[in-house]
Amino acid sequence: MRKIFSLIILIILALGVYICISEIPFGKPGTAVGNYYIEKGIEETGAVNIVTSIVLNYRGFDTLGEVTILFLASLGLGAILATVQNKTRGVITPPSLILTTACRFLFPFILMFGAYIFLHGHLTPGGGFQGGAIIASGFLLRYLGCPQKRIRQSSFVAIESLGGIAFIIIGLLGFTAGGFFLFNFLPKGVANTLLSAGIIPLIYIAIGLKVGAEMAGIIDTLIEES
Amino acid sequence: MVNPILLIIAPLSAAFIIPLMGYGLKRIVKFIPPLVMGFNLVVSLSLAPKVIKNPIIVFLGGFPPPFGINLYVGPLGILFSCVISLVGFIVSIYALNYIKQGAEQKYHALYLLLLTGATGIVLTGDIFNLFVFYEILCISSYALVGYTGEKAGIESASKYLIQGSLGSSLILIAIALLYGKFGTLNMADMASRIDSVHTMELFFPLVLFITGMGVESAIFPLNAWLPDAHSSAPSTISAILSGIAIKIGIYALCRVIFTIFGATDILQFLMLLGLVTLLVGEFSAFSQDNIKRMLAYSSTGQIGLIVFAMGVGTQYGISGGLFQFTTHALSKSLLFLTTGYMIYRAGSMKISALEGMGKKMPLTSVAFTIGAFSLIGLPPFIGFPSKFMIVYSVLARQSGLYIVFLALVLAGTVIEGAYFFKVIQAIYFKGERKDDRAKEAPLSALIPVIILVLLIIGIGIYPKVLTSILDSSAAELLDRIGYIKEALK
Amino acid sequence: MIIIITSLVITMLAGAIAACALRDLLSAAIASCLVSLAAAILFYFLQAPDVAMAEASIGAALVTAILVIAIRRTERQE
Amino acid sequence: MDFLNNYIFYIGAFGLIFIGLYILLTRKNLIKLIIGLSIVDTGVNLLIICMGYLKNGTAPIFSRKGLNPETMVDPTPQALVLTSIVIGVAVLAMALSLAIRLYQHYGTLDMRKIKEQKW
Repeated sequence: MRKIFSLIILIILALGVYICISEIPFGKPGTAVGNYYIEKGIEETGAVNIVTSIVLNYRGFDTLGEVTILFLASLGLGAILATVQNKTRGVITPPSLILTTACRFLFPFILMFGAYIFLHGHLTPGGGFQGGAIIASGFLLRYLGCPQKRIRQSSFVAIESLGGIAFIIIGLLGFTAGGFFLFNFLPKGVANTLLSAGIIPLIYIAIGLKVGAEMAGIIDTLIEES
Repeated sequence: MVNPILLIIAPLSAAFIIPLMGYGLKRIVKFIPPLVMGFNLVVSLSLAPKVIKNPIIVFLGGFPPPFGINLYVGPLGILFSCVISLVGFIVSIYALNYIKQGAEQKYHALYLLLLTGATGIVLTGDIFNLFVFYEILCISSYALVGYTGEKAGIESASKYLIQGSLGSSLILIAIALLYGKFGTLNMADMASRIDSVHTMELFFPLVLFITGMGVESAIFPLNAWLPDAHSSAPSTISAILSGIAIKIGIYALCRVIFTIFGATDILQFLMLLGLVTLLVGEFSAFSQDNIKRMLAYSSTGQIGLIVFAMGVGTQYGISGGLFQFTTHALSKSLLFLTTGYMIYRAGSMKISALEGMGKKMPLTSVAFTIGAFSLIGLPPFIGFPSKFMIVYSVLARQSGLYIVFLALVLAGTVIEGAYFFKVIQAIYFKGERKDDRAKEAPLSALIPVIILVLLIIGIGIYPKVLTSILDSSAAELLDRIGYIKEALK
Repeated sequence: MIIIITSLVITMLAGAIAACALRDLLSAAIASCLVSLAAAILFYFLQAPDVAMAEASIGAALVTAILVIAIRRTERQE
Repeated sequence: MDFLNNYIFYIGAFGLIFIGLYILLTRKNLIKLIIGLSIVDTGVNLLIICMGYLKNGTAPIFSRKGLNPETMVDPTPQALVLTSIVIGVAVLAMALSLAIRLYQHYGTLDMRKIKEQKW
């Protein structure tokens, strides 16, 4: 009964979608807004990667909201799981020596790779979110490989808050310098070099560290006592 | 002049700072929300007179729309932002002594983030930015409903989360389809490219928007989560969710229907939807014996009334709807705040457990009665002028169908009166309390209650203070061309 | 080219159907990981390398990890 | 072939959305519902990216000289999807933490059996 009912709903939805989609051809020429970004992006923001210039400059306020949502998730997660009573720890087979050594060996390299990704966000694909996720996966590996070594939750929390505050402070500096929140007030530099694009690398460093700490914190909270 | 961006940045940065204060400044964390919300209230009030004359457009990052994100601070946005910061301020004073269980610091941070999301939604002029703030609002509501970690809270939070995120996915699909069609995300730019919604391919995104935002604003077939979520959370959270969060869904809905689509053809459908929501809410509230569930269902009914008033579609009707929004925000938070300590002292949420409270907690009981009278729409309180405006605007349409609708709305009001009188009777005229546990609420809880009572009576006696802002807000919603011109200037 | 893309889409949809049909939650989580992975490659073909990277590192790796951790803390069978 | 060229990505995107919605409508296990949500999210992301695709276009990165700006795909949807992916993972993490707590209280994740509150 339930299945038939949901199938009927889905068929109605599919009809609406078909009517809607048939008006939007696939692979059509770009839009006015998108063309403007491609033409003026380097000149106005200094970033070679146009997606980065949109994420951090043209639509930087969205990114602030996005960072807030991640912060919110880790806060909410901590609040919901905070008062979980300590269960008796199940018997975990300790990881073998090879695994532990490999994890220890790989961990700094993963961190370095993540840092590279978010430092070069304005030049190559990638950025703060991707880099942060890679850093967090490094922490995940560490938890799997050396489960007895834990990083203190409070240090994650501190990095999260500081990252968010750094983002807002950069935005407010732009406000005092140029009259607009998140204004790109630093010199744009020569395109396609590491030290270019004004505030973009600074914000990406803050976001990268923040996202890395947040995701690692989420994994840490979830994995606790399991 | 203060830049309106501070209305969003101030609570956001406070929320970021709170976790850092865990290292020794724990005592003062709870004073941050009242401080920030007081600041927001002052800023909103100081902006209001300017905004009524000319809306303020703020470019973010220095890029003009449609290339950058803009804030459109019109009378409607400022009205909502004033009410949000007022209710947020009052509820946060109440929370000073009330919130003791669970993770206290996280509660305050989540509370500030919820208000940030609400303020962001009402001020932004970009549809995707609206979606981002909408998600902030939704996720912080899920977290606040479940943050105590108790059985009922967790259960209703998970149901709320599944339905809410389904709704936001639908909104995102609608945004994607609109972007594919028009190639822009700015609401004014999008509105200037939409001529009519008669064509099917625009009708479908509109339906998706109504469904998605209907979940958050609890319009009838989508309101299953509301009674659970609002009744299982602590009273301060119920107050803020009922007083603000669901109303923001209605704001988003009105913005989409009136400003972006200009869909005046579907207004009768909206009226019908509001009417059904009202009747369902009031009838369900009538059959409850748990006071918080009763208040939650009554919120559904009031949402129905607001949607109904919005559907009238005339300037007077929309002003009435916005006035009713203010009424409900003040009265319902008053009701939840007063019941908070009554339940705490009685130890149970059953209406029968509140018998005899009138003698033990006189001030709180009187405040509860005032809130209930105001919601029903009795004269010296704020509910009277707002309900009067709605009734008058419907009569002004002079159509037989509208009169029938109005009769049903008034029948809903009668039911509302019946269940509130049931509670008032239980508080004052039934039973005797022998136990000593029931005593008056502490001062930090009485001050916000008294502020709310004064506001309710004050605006009720002199409703003209709100007239100018209500009228210009309604004009902003109806005047689509003016909005487009101002925003893309 | 179109053949590769078509087979990727088919893989992706098959992964989604498997996630719907499988009773074992752990298998369903892995199937949803497959969906994300195929979607990441499709993003690459759609000329969105940034998104492909984000989907691969967040959608495929981290989401699956936290799903598996959560399944470990609850129950495995539907 | 022409049909495939034009519609294959749309089929993939909406296929994911519909399968996800089907899971959400018919399944009762909370973790299964969460998996359904993440599948819907992926589908929506694919749809948004499709909206900005340009046939035979290149990625919107001026990594070397001589790239033609006219043949670049629209970068705006990519920025939106980056936001949307992160929102998705945040919702997912919240939902899973609720599921863990729910399991501790009730010993099951079947939403049919969890009916302490009336719907």
